[in-house]
Amino acid sequence: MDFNDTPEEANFRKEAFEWLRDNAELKEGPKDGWRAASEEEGLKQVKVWQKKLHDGGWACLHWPKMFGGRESTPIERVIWGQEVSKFKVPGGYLEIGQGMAGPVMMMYATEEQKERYLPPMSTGEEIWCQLFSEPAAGSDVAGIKTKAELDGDTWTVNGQKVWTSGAHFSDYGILVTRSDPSAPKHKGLTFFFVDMKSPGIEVKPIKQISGGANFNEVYFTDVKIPDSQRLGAVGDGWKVSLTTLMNERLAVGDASGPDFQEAFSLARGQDLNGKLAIENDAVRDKLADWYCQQSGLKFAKYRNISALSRGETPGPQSSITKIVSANKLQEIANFGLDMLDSAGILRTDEEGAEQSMYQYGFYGSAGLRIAGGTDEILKNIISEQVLGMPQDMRADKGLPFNEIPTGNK
Amino acid sequence: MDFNDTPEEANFRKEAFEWLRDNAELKEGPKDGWRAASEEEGLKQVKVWQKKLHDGGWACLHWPKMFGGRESTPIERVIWGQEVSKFKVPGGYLEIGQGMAGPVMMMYATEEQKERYLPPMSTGEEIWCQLFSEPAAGSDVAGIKTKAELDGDTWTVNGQKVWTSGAHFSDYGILVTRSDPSAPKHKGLTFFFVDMKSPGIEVKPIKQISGGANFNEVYFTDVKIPDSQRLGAVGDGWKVSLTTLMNERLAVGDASGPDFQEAFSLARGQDLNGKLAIENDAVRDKLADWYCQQSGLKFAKYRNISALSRGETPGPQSSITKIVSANKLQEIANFGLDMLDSAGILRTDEEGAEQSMYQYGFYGSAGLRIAGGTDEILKNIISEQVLGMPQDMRADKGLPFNEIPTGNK
Amino acid sequence: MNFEFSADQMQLKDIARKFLEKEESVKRARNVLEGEASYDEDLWSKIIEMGFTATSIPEEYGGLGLGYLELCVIAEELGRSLAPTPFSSSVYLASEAVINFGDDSTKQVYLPALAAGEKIGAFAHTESNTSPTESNIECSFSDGSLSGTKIAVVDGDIAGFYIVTAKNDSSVGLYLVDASSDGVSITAQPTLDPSRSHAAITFSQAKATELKSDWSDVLNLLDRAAVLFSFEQLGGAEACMDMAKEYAMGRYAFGRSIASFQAIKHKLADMFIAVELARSNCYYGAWALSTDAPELPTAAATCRVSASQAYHECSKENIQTHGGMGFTWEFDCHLYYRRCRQLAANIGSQAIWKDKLISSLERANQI
Amino acid sequence: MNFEFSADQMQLKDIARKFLEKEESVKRARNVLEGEASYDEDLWSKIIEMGFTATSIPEEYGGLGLGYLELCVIAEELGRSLAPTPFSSSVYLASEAVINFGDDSTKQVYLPALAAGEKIGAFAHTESNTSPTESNIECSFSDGSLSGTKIAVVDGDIAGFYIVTAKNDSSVGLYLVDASSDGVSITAQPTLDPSRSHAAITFSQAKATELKSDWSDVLNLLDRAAVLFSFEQLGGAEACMDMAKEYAMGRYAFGRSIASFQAIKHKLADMFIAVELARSNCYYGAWALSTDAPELPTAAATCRVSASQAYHECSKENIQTHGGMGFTWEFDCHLYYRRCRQLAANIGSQAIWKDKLISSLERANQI
Repeated sequence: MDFNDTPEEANFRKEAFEWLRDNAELKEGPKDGWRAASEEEGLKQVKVWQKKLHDGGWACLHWPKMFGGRESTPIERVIWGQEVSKFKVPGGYLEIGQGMAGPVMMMYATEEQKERYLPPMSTGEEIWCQLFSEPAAGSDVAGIKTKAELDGDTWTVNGQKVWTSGAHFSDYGILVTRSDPSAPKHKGLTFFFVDMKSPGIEVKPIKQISGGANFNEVYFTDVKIPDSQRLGAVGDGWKVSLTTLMNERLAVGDASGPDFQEAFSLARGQDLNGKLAIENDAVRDKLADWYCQQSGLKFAKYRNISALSRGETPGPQSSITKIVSANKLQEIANFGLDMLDSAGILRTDEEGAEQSMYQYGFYGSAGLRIAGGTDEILKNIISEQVLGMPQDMRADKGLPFNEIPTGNK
Repeated sequence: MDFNDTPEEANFRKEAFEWLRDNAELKEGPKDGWRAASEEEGLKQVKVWQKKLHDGGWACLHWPKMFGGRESTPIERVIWGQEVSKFKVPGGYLEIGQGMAGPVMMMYATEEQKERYLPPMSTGEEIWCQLFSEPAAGSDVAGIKTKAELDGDTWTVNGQKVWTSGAHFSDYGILVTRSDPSAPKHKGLTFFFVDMKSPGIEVKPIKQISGGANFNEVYFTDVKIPDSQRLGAVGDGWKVSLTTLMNERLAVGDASGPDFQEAFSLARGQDLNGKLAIENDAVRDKLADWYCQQSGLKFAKYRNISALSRGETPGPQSSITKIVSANKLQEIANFGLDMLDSAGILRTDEEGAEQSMYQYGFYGSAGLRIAGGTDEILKNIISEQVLGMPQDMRADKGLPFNEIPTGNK
Repeated sequence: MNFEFSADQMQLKDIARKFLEKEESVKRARNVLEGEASYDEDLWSKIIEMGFTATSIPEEYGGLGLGYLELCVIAEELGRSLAPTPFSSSVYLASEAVINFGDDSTKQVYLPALAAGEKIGAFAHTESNTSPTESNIECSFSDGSLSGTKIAVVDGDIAGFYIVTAKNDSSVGLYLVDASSDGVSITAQPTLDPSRSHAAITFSQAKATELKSDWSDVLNLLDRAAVLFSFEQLGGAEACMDMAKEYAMGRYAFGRSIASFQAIKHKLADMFIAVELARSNCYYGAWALSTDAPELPTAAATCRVSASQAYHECSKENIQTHGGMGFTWEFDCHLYYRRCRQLAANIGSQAIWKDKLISSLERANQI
Repeated sequence: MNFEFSADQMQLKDIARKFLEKEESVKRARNVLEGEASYDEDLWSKIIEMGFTATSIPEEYGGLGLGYLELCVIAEELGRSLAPTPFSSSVYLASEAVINFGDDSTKQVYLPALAAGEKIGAFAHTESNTSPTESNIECSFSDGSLSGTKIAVVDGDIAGFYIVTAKNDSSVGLYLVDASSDGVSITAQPTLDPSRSHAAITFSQAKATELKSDWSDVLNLLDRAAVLFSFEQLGGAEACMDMAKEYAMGRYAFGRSIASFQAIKHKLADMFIAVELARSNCYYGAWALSTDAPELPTAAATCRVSASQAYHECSKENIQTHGGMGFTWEFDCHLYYRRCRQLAANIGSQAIWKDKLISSLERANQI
């Protein structure tokens, strides 16, 4: 039991570090990192960096070389992630395309389509989004209503998607639709990719409780999609979707925001009821809980990396990580605000101010407990897929989709 | 808003107190109370006391006078309970008969039966038990299998009951059976009363995790019951049972065992990590939670008593009380044992020793979270019956009882 | 035993509820949150017309002379409807300070104006990122004038006068300073809940009136206010529970109402339990406040802790029950999530009130 | 990255598990609980035959000289199967004390006998209803003999010798006293978990051997033992989770397996999360113990707290999942519920370990 690389892993790590050292700037401290002044600016910088990665052979590590990837092993991806986190490099914007759309295209697109679309995805020249969730298809992901009708070899799509990250700057999107409302829920779906500049597509930002807008609603009005852009057979859309759904739940992962370290350091400098907060046993008690949770998640991750390193399939760490870290974040955020007593309510946009970090966590945790699978859905998944417990009773089982009760919301 | 009696209530309280003062001994302190040396001894003393109550006109307050009761209002019962708790008087043994069997008999027995059975129930001369739960009918109370078959005007009963309090010292019992296994679950039940000395009835104590045995298994082997002892129509047993089921859930009520007061007083005398436990903020934090829960339950009860006093129907306080107090007891018990550090494991039968109180709570709370409706069943009840939320899907809906899946346990 | 509000009080509650519903108070809270105004002046003037600000001010000073139970039921409805007005600052804190600690001439000047809504008062207490105590308060009073800075003063930018905690030679007490006095400078402070305004106030030798009070009176003022704030929190908590239930009943997934899933049902049952415990404790607080019972410190801390917990639980689980929609700006869930924090911060954090509760029980040496 | 037990270690774990299943260790725990014996001598002798007691004792003293990782996997299986033997006292505490603080002649005498199971050792530390500290320990050593009383000494009535904490002139350290010495009197003490024996030991001028140690060594011994106890707790927690799941799968109510109800599914998911966090933290402890890492105090407290929480959660919710049957003597649920408390008490309560954890992080001034 050790934390050391195998010789192969050590070589890979060295190679990655050296390339990064020659092409990027090391972070100066744990709080240092890349930030863009605006979304446009960030997008520009990400594209430049991605091109550099691609030219250096470090783009899309898990992709085949023929499409611009490196054919790395899972453990190499982990090592790359560890090394890259030491540097101030641009990030974001491309993950959904490269992580979800890319694999689906590789599996279901024609050779010509792969040659056309995958290389610009790997270089960052073209950006992709994922058009899955709908107002009535959240936890119940297969409850998709967006209608696709075939006439000749052209499909006409009408409906609405929600929670689409990056729809407003994406060039293409992968899309699930309902092509047969009279078939059972999981049977009548059909999967496409679509040009986001197609006539009839309208993108509207969704304002979140924090006031930010990281997601969009996407409206489809008589959008035409050639049948050649269908991925998988007609009616097989659910099967195609499954390729990406688990990836999405994995992707949400760990919470960003204040964690044990921040709460600990706050408590060491903060007065509470006449003494330092760290001397308050109730604070120590909570800190100990959070440390144990954080430590448990960290070492669960190490166990998973070890499994990858041995070529084994990793465990259900990501569901656990999301449940535990989202709830921990909500507790820590409230703790931090409470520590500041009546002043905890004050908003400050000062860089690094205590309040703003905890206030960010206050909003973010509420979203994180929902995004990419609610606490409740993830506990269903753990109990069913990990522990092998039976599904709940299904009211929609075997019913034609258009006869499934839908209520009023 | 006040805690005062109305003039009528004050009169009743005075009358009750004066009778009690003339017939019983006041408690000397909060920990003083009646205790019997053995079950036999206790039973004997309870019968003597019940006779005295009856002769004084204080037996079965809520019963009609013709059967030995007083026809008191609900608020008078509450006041009586408050006054009686100030005295060292025997208790137990009779509640199930007087609280559950009596009301069923009043509603469903013949006039002759009422005259025969109710008066000795009110005087304590005859004791009754309730034969409902079965190994496969716990949370699912209607899942009763004990079979009753009619031949001429005699029923033959075979099967097993569990968790029957007092079966071993009871003279009679009320009994639910399945008379038609081919009818849907709630339709094929028939209700009886039965002489506990009937041939074919065997009572075996159930040893609990605490080592005590307050409940029994009761086996029925070809037990004959005359049709005249049927209560309600054949197949109407569920309806008859409902008369008593809510009473049972009410009866379990508040937890006995250490509460805030005990934990608070422990903390004020106990050293923890180099200072008094009460000076430990984590201890204070937990104590505050328990105080708020205890106080909330106490004042919810006062609100309910006020509703009774105004002649209104009280709220769902009993379900809340049981969930909150059972879980609080489990926390406080573990807290108390933890406070004693490694010595918390030591068992002592010394009267009033800290350990024995917390150890009793350690076992008792585990049972209390289950008895008379688990936490989970009570939360179903709150959400359905109080908040009006829909039932979960029912796999047994409309099925003949003998076709309902039963698994292996 | 009559541990319940009277029929008249319940009727007042019903009137307050219907009035605030009709006035679309929640929508007004959203407007203040999204707009530039510090509060809803129109709603405030209607609340004044209803007589709510005059409720507990004695008749001799132009009030209605009703008891605190009446104020409790109004507070619950203001909390339920997120009313974006300076009611709590002006009524629970400023009016109470003047009623309890002002001399007759101060009462003559301020109480009729408070009752009639002509003046808004605010409570200026916090000075830093930690709970104010008798020993850490830096604002000071001498020779009739007050100096120092207070932050996070709720309604500080709209108040006509402040009740300020400050030290003089010997102890910390309460002072009254007019906002229009020389030496008072006011800076609005943005917060997590922009439906309620906050400000930093700097006093430089500002003329101040001494209220007859010491630190124990400051604590008493906070205890009294805590009961009323608890009713606001209770109303907010119950509103969240009701919203969550209503949404769950109508939202279908997997072919059935999500209200039929145990995960949601038990979540709602937990909210209901929290609300019922909080309500019962709030009644205890109301009884103690209205009878000036010696149990007030215990009762106030109990209902404050209990109601804060219930609101916290209900406001966050309301978002969770709504799923993705609960996380949108468009839905009202976040208005309650924010207000829950605002009310939790307003008169000091949970850690402080829990400690106060146990301290009061230690003093009482009994329960 | 190889943060996992090796194939050999996993094989040893599998051997231990199968051995304890075959020997019906849980049933033996029930027999000890219900009977008169202090432990299961037959199982103990078989455990010795398996070489488990010799695992981490150096070869030069008759042990197998394996590492602590091997001992961790054995501990997990002993915990899972409730093995009613003095393994933890003799191996995690007594053997470790002699290995780390004994001089060569003490090692020569005791280690071969411990490895061969000829001697059982126990740790005598607690003196009262509060956690032993450097300043409250009253047992004292002078001129080669030890006096004072220890209580709740696990396996105290069956041990051949004791590792005793006592003060001399300057500090508190560890001493070794033979149970057969003059001046040693032993009284068995009944406990919540009679499947493990406990005793009070009074020393009256009993001959004692000084181990080269001070208070920091006592803490180090407890930290080392904490890792091994955590693995026992982990095994117990996982056993409870497995029992609960198995029972729920087979138990039907309302026409369906209760394992299909969300209330039960989410309860099991919560248990699984607690067990996974505890397991990952236990591995951290195992790594720190086996590499003698400076992080040991942090790692030990982390896994101790985490494993205690997981066992507490799983043992109580296992009873709850079983419903009425879980509350019967006949089912095994209570054996785990009791053992959970016994292990939680054994080397000090949760409050103490949480405080140790934060203290160690304060000292490290980093995480």
